[in-house]
Amino acid sequence: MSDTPKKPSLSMEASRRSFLMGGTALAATLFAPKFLRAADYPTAAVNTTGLAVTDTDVTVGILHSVTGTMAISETGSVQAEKLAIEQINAQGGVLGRQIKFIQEDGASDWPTFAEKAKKLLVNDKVASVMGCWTSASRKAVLPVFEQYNGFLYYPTFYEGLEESPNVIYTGQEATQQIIAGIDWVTQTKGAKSFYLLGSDYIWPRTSNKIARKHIEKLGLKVVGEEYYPLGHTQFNSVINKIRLSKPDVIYAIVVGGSNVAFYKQLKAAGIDMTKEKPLLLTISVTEDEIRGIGGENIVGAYACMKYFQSLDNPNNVEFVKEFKKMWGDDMVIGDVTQAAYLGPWLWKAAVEKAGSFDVDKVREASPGIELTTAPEGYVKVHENHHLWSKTRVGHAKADGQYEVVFETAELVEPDPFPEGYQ
Amino acid sequence: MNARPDFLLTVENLTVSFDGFKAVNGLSFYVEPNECRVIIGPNGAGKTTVLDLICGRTRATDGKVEFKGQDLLKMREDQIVHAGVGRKFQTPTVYEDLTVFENLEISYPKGHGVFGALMFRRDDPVKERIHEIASVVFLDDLLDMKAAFLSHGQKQWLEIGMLLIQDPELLMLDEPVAGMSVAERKQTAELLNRIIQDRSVIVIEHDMKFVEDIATRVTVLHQGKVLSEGSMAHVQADPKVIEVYLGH
Amino acid sequence: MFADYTMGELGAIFAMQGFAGLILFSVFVLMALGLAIIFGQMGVINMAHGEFMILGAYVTYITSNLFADYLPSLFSIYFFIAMILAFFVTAALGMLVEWSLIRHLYKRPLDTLLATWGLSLILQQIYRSVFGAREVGVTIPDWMMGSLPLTDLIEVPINGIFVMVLAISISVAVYFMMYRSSWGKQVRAVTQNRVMAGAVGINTERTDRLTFGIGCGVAGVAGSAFTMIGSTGPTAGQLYIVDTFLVVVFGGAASLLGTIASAFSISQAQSIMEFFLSGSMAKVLTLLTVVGILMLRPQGLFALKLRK
Amino acid sequence: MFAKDNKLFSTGDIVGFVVLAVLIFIVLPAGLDTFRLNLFGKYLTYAFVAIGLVLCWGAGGILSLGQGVFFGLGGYCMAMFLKLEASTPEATKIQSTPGIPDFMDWNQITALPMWWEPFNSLTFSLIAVVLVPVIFAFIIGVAMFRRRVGGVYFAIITQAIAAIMTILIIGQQGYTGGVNGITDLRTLLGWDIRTDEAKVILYFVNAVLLFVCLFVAQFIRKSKLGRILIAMRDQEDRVRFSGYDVANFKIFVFCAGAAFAAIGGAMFTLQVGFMSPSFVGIVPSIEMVIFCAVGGRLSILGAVYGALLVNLAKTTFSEMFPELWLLGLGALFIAVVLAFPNGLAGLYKDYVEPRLMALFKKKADDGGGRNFDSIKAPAE
Repeated sequence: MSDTPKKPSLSMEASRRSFLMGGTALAATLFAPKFLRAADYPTAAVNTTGLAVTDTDVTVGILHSVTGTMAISETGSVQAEKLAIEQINAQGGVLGRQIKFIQEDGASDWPTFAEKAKKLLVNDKVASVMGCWTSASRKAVLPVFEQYNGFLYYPTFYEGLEESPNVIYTGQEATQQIIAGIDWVTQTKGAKSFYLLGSDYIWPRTSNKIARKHIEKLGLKVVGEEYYPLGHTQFNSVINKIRLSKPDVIYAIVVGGSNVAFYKQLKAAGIDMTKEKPLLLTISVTEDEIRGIGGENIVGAYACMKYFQSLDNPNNVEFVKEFKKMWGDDMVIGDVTQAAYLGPWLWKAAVEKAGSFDVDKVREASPGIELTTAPEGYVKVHENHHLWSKTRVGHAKADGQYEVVFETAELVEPDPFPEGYQ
Repeated sequence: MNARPDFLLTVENLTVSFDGFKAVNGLSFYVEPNECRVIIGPNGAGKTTVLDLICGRTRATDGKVEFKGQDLLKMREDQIVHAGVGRKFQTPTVYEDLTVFENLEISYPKGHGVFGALMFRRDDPVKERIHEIASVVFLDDLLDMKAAFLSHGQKQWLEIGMLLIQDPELLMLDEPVAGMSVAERKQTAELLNRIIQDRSVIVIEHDMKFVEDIATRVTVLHQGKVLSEGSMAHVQADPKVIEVYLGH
Repeated sequence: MFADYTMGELGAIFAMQGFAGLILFSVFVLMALGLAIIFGQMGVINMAHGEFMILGAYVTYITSNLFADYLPSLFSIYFFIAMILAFFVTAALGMLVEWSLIRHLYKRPLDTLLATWGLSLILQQIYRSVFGAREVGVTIPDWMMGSLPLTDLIEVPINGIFVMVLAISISVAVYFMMYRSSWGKQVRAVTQNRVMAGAVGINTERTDRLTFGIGCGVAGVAGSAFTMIGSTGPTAGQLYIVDTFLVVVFGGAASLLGTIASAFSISQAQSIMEFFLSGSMAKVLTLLTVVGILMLRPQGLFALKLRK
Repeated sequence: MFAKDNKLFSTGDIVGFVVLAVLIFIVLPAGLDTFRLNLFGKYLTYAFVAIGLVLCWGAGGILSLGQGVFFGLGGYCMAMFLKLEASTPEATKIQSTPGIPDFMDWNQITALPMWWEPFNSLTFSLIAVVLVPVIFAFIIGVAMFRRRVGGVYFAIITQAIAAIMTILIIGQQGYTGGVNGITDLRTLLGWDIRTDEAKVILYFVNAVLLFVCLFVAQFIRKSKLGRILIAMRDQEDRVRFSGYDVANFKIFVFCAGAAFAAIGGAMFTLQVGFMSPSFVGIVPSIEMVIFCAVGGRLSILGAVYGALLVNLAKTTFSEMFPELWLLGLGALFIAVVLAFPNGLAGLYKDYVEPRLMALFKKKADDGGGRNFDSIKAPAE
């Protein structure tokens, strides 16, 4: 697939800066790929717990919804994970073994996720699983992973409040996504009042709670907070309420089909987001969602993510090129898709650091794993199994892409149980 | 007029309107114990509606229906049945998926509450009674047949049997011989003559021969009102009746 | 809540909120009209109603792409053509469904519910296979996506006006078809007494098929219009089904006027409650009220009292 | 012959019950590993709902599209007990308020709500599993059946109730766990329900309860009440004029259906380890009707097979052909409605049973005159 295979390095603390600053050279050309040979790692030694590892290959699971309402969102993750696996295989695999994957369909149904997770762990003995998207599906599989000691790479930005020894969270927990964005909008745009809006479930509610605490800490005002059932399509009333309360910022965490309705109606109601009065800041609209909403309907909005497709660095240019080569030119890549892409790479790095596929050893090796080749730039696994990542603000353009207008200077520390925000 | 206590059924000023159309309009009549009252009248006169009002199938807009001192208008259908009023519909209405035996058993006046029905035992008195009624309505040999397979006339009989097993004091029959063969009609007339002993009966019927046979008194309805009332001879002689009904 | 505002501002907000209620009303009317014909007149519980709407939306999507590629000069008016196409495509599918499925089930209304639910699953999967699992973005001509400033404060969304006009015109059209045309008389004759209608020489099969087709066609037009305000995806149709049925049932199934009255009362209730309560609670309360009233008055708002 | 007693089990019934018992108690446990057995245990919890639907819909003509509500209420009552047991102060010491369920803590609830308190008691919870849904069904039933709401209207209103329930549970996440549901359930009175051994035991508990419900359902069907239900479905007015308060019978059977569904829900929670609003809403409720329709809406045994088969097919085919699966499921609905309105049970009665009977009869004649019940014609 890729003739310039990327490779995660096990210790490149020193080179990381120069790499990030330098920017022009392709990451892969900086480091010659180091092929590991399976013969150096006898199966009996690297697999002491009976996982599906042979002398030539190792099996992992991919567990997302291909059918049902969540298929819309999860498709990108599946594509990214398959791309990562193919690239890893092209450059020699993990500990010299090619990765095979077994894909299961969670069918947007939480018990099915639990069922399939159990099948992957118990019947297929997969070495790790890339999967889940919604919190509900993750909550459903979590006891299974803990009981059978599986290892899950979970890609979605989510509400936090969780830290499982059996999960690596490659997306941001809520504070990583929220606090920097609110700071930015208050500092650069002078925002003083916020209207919080969300779909009615745990992630928007928890995120808005953190947002509200942070806004109040800054001495600013929340002038309204509102939730609509998932799938709600009529937003004219809330748009009027927003007019009435005249916030500087509409902080929107609407998801799914509601998203499309919300932005179309917002535009039709004459709220022109390009005028930034009020300004719209969202943490739930990635490039994927814009395809359904239509770029012309959301132009001018700001989104706070860790990754945008337009991110200008060599890793990302390469990643976007490879992704489109594999899945088609009309593909767009959102934040979660990129986070899903990190999963197989982080796992490979952890396995090779541990020199073993055993879950306990991979877990032990995981904190401190770094990836310089990540499309989003440099990331590092924290002790709490989340990633150190930068937070960025994108400005939506009519072509459905974001222009990156801000990024935090340093990596933001993940804090799934934020003190003072609960 | 006040209700005299010796009337079994008192109907006074009974009115029902369907979206303004008064199907029954200020109707009054009285039924004595052991009387056989026949209601006749042209189509649309409100005959069936009157029965519907008495047995609670349709709610009256205004008026009074009293049975043995009880106000039927305030009672549910099943309470009216328990008070002693039985009703046969114009088209035979039986449970086609059940056997003749089961049809009669359901009408047997015991175990009519939910738990009564759950604990109902098919004991000897029940079986005997069902046999007895079945032989009255000529269905003794067909007890195990599904009602769906009965002939039209047999279904009529079965429905009458289902009423008889409840032993009502007032029996209301809506065109009991309609659609029957001549032989069946004759048998039914005998049956009715037998069962109208010891109870009051209100019959709606078109067959004048049949009416003459059984009627104690006849009430003629026209446009929801009583046109004439009295013995068969009396109403037949009434010029108003001749004009609207018999004259046609 | 209102202390900090001038009377002018408050007036403007209430005017706009009233307008929001009217838009919601129009949306409900559009959703429900097709079903009022199919369920109200024919007694068929069409659980695939939402999928027919989404078919209309997909037709609009295809049309918009065709115009963008081949007739960019006419792009600003493609929407009208798309709606007409949506009507005919969904009506054709409706007639096909009636012929293959529904006509066998007229005597078993509850079974139409199951069969059409199966149909809705099939349609969803077909949409997914053809158009992909993701929502598609339907590009709306610019002139339809703006707002009309009435005063300095009051702005009225143009797509809202469009939906209202459409709702009114389709209601009027359906009213004339059902109550003023000989076809409408035939439809009502067939629904009231199938055997008798057949006996007096009405082609009941043709009438049924046409009625079902038109009901579906109206759903398709509604779906086409909803691309302006909602999302178009394989499963988006399911979002509408509960609301739609409640509107029709609440109105009194057989009454067109009832459907419109019920759409009006439900939309106003919801829009007012949404303004004073949070969105989720407003929805729950609206549904509860409707269910509560239906329990008290099961025949719906407008139902004839019939002589049994 | 007509004087025959109304036996609880005909010969055919006995054969059917025995075959099902052999399948559930012997064949499945012997032939499947724990993982698959647990899956079947899950499928069987849906069979409870389907049995209830046979009574309500098949016999009584009351189609409820809200059975998921009762399944969910039963499941939630069980889940609340298990969650409280899992939320010991030690297990939840990282929370700002230890000792309350984690999702409450995330929602700034600082003390256990009053109405959660009684769920500390297993006895109370077990009673609540059945009683809460039954009371809820009773209220709906009284409101609807007293007002003579029936048929299509009842179906649509119950569907709306399912929608309301889902929005409420999701919206009140501080008290209900929201869209994630109540998850991470661990032990029942200290007994770990997640181990393989526990799964096997729970499977058998579930199977026994299923048979208890089957017996109760059979008893109801064979009682006069069962015949009144059928009578009511076909000629509601006649039943009224035979002196029955029809509404009471409908309320009863609706409550019975709710109770069955609730037991299924509680067993689901125990076997799957969590409960969430996705089993309460419209889609699962309609699917439950489908289990019943596929099995045969008139047959309680058919309902069990229907639940097993549809779910098995769902798991297997959705693994192999995720694209085709929905098409297949949709086609199955349509086929069942159009071609086999009596479902599997109907097919059995029309094709299999006559042949079996012929076979038996032959033998019986050879052996000298055992008699079997005549074969009933299908209802439709």
